[in-house]
Amino acid sequence: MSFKKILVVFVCLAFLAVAVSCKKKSGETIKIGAIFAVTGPASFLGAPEAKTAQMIIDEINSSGGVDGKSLELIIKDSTGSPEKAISFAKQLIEENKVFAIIGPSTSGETMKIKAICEDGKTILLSCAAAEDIVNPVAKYVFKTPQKDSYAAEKIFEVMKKKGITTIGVVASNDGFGLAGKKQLETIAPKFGITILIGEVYDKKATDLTGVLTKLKANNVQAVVNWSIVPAQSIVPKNMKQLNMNVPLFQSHGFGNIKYAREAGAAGEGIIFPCGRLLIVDTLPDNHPQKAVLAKYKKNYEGKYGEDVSTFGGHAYDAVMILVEAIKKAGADKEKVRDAIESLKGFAGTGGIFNFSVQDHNGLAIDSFDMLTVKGGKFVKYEDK
Amino acid sequence: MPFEQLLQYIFSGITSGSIYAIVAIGFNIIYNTTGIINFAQGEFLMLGGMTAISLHSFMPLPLAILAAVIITSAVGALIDFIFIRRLKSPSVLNMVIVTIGLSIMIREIALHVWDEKVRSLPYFTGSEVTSINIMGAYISPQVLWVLGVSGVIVAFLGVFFRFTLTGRSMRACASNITAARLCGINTKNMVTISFMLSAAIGALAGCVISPITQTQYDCGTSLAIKGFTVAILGGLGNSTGAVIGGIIIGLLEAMSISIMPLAYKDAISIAILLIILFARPSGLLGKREAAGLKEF
Amino acid sequence: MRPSVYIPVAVLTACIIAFQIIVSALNREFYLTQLTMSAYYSLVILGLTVLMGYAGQISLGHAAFFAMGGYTTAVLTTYNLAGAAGNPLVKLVVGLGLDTVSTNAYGAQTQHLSPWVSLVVAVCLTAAVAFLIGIPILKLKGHYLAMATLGFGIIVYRIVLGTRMFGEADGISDLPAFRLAGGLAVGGDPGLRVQNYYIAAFLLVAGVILLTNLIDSRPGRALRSIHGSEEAANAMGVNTARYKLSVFVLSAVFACIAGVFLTHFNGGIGPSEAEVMKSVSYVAIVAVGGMANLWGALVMGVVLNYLSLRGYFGSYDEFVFGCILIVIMLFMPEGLLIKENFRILADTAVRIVNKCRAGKQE
Amino acid sequence: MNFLEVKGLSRSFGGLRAVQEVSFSVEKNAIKAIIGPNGAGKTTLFNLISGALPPASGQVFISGSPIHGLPPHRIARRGISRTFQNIKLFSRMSVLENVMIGRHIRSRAGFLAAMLRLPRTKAEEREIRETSMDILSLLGIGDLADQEATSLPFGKQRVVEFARALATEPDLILLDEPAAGLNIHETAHISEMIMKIRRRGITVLVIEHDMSLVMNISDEIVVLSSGKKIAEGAPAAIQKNGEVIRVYLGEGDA
Repeated sequence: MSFKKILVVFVCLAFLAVAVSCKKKSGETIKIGAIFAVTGPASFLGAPEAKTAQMIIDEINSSGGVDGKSLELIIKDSTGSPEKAISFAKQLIEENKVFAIIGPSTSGETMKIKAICEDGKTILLSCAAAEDIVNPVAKYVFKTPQKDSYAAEKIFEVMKKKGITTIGVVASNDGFGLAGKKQLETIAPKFGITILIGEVYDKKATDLTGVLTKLKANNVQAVVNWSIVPAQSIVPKNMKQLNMNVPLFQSHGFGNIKYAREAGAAGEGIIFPCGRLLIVDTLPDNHPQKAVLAKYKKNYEGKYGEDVSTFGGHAYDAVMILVEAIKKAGADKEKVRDAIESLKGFAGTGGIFNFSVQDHNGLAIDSFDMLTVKGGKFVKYEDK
Repeated sequence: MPFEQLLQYIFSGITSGSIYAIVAIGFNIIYNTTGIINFAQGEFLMLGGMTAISLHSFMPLPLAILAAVIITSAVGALIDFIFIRRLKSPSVLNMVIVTIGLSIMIREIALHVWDEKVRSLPYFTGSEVTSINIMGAYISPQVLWVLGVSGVIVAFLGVFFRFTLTGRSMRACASNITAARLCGINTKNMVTISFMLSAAIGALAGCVISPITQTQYDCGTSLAIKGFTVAILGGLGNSTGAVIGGIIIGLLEAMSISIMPLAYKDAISIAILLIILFARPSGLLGKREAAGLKEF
Repeated sequence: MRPSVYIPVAVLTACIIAFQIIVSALNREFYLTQLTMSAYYSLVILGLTVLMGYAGQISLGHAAFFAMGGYTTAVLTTYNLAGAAGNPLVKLVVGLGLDTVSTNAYGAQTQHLSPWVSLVVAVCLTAAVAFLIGIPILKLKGHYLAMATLGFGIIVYRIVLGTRMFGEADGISDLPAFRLAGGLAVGGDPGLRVQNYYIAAFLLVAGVILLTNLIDSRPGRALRSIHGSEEAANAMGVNTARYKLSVFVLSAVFACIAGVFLTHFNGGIGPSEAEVMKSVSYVAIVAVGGMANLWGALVMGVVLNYLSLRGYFGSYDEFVFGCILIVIMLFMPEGLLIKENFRILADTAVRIVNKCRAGKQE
Repeated sequence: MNFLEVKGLSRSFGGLRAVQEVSFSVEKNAIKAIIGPNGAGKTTLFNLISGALPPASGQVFISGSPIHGLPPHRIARRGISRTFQNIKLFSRMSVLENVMIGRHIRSRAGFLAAMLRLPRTKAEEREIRETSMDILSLLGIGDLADQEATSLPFGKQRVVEFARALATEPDLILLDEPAAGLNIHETAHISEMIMKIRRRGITVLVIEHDMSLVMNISDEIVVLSSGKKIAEGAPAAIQKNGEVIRVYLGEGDA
């Protein structure tokens, strides 16, 4: 019988300890929740996003917070798994009673907590790109990354000018890759371009010579690779090694100089749509985004000693939009939501945000520029 | 299908096949002396690649690779010393669980030591764009390095196991550990050496493939699963079988791309694994009875 | 019901109710959310404990069965029947009144298959797959069995990740609530939190009672004899192949039921539910609970899942499970919550008390 | 009428022909011993009869109906039970639970019935428990019921294996070297138990090296040497059989 009594004590103790352990926070602070995939398969998205968010919040707090109120950032690492994102979202909304949530990093996680944030009447500023985050429009749900369809259109515009009509598309089998491939397939006919071969590879793929040989055999005039994973530097290398000298287009997922450096000489001439963050120093001074981009790049690279990336930029925009709205409407959730929805001409790293009741993304096609790699650097792509 | 394209697929198949074969050989070395399937074998490749990349920033490439191999093999010895040796007459369940726990721990430590970024060693000869034309098929010189190093490793192991004393005593442990003990072989050291050897060849393989496949903290797991499939196809414990099995699975995967969508490539090697396990667990060259009896 | 069952059950029920009352009093009802999720995950672990701990058959692919349950109900209940009125099957379903109407998060009315039907379909599908895949797999032993179940898990993960019907990488979202009888409903909306907590607790307690009865009965003994010595069990007339298959299917059905209910509670499911690492964490929890120890596995399942879901491990989540695997297997192969450890605990407690008493007397 | 008939059983492992064309029969309720030097194929013959090893050729009949080729659990249901040369008790289970497994083929509760603990399951459980306890007390080890079977001393483990085999209420019991590793008293205890079994109408087929035990309990003896049957008959005849002596004691100098 003694064993049973001890089991009882043990079980009750465990539960009570958990109940009591919740630290009660008070004082005049605005709590902001953040769900990023800091580790796990999507860590190259979540890690820069978390670092950026923490950096900005510290900066704001050190300069007196927002009209006197300090911001408290609660970052949860969802490791990119939806069930954790759900658990954390509920925790942030019901328990920490956060003012708003930044993130998550992946579309899969965002879709899972979209309804939760809507019910909980908590503002969600997602850093994931999928269109169906803001379509159908949910009152409290916004997203900062540009639309995939704009990126596809920009690519097709350049192809049309270069007279390319038959292309091959390869994409990674994660949310980003598949969403991009879908957009390419729907928009291609509008530009009179046919996709001869569309293939999906595993996000951990390390050797793509096989599928590129298949593309080469069908003598495609150009290759489009849509992914954020390391494959972005493997595809160009494999293409050069297979002696495929057709242009390679990549998605706005290529927006990190590290991938260009990894691709090395094979990266020369890759064309891809991207925000202006990576070519900030070549922007004319009067460009509305110049100040924001320069400041973010300088602070981020100064603090963390690693290259800035557009993924981090999405988190930067999310936090700054929220802060901007709080400055305008004070610390009231409903008013801040309306303020975001009516925010116009806000210069973020992703582009100029013009939100509206129907458009919870606020970015137009002009938020993208076509960039290319020359001498290992990102430069603006000029149509020859 | 034109010859060049076929040759291209064959090269791609042989390259990935030889990588899987080396991982499988790593499995066999440890399996032979300890009966343990080391699920953390993939992590040795990752550790080798990562260490070499870090060292390469302040020492020349060949030295960095050599140092990485030595360090990883020391890690192998450490693993045996701290963990495997403490296992008191482990059941299969314990062995499987401990090695899985090891692979997770090594992966997570690597994540917090090197962070999640992707890295790679520079190409041994030429650069990312150099490619050699062999009868119409274009391949990167690094592919020849991979094939060469794999060949060297297999040859070295052949010599080591046949002509050196330690090699023979390791084979003695493989066939009958109690008899080996009776002949005065210190089986405990043999187990440590087998871990060191398996870690060393894993690290070397990790370095030579790094330019092609790039190295990330979690690139070990998928390699381990492919390596295990090859080890079983070739016959658990039989290294020549592993090389043949590796080439077969590499070619099958490469050829499958030409006829099926790419998405099914990985499903093929898993399907092969299941078919072998159901039809002939002893694999191609494995001894039928040995596989059956070794149900420990 | 024998005392050795209803005492722990009574204790567990008391804890469940007590915890809910305390938490509601301190208005921290949000803890119940993570506890409900942990209870469903513990259901999977209970099934796995019988398969691995008692019958001695390792499975590194049980997350696949959980995902099968979750995805079946997700696909069936998010299929809008109104849109496909012409389809004969839909006519049959509507004709038999197997459909229900619920309002989704955006206030729109959706007509969909009743979750009860998708539960039955999920269980039958999972049982059939477990049966078919079990026949060849369970002929294998040791490493081969571990690898075969791992391979099976990866194939399910690839299918779930690769097919458009399962929403590919984003999985399926916006599931309707699972309306049980009498106004009870399994769903994500905060108002239903206490209800959901008790539904999950009920399933868990029912599961543990059924399995405890099984263990201490003729088939239960036959399973344990297979773990002891398969050859001897066979010689004594136990059809070991059929018993291993039955316990494999039983544990798969437990995982499937947990999958169905948790997917409705979460309102969605993603491919990460079928990942290898998920199956490995189930095995870790079974190991730490004490291989052949249902109650240990239950307590550890709830506690570890709760801590992991609340993010206490932060970005060291996988690292913690990795350490658990190693530490338990090296130092306590019999697991944490077993009688010896309690006896040690009790002895040390008694010794300390005596020391204090001795101290006071001087 | 012959209860057990073995006709032309043979089996080989690779080159080694372990059992070659062995035929013999055993009357109902008789005690028949199989003897022969090490490696004569005695245990292989046992495994062929009990279904543990499928025979390469030859047949086995139990009161006329064939059982060769059936899996062990089906042969057990036909009333044949056995013990093992290297004891195979169920680890992590008590002595009583080990014997209760013997009752497995004499009871019916399935997974569902067990999980729901239906009244008839509870009744059957009680019956299994009682019969097993009776068998334990019959063999004098009732007091060890709750101890872990595999932690008992060697001799006691043999008796538990005996009890487990008995629990299946067999018509024929195959004993594989029951007296191996036992001292004089334990061997006497074993032979007494074999007599008790015979009195319960059970036919016994036993492999044994202990000649004194074999000679005083067996009605007939079969002698195997390198896979072939070289002699069969009453103990007295076997003792004088020249072939048997040659095989056992080797060629005399004369």
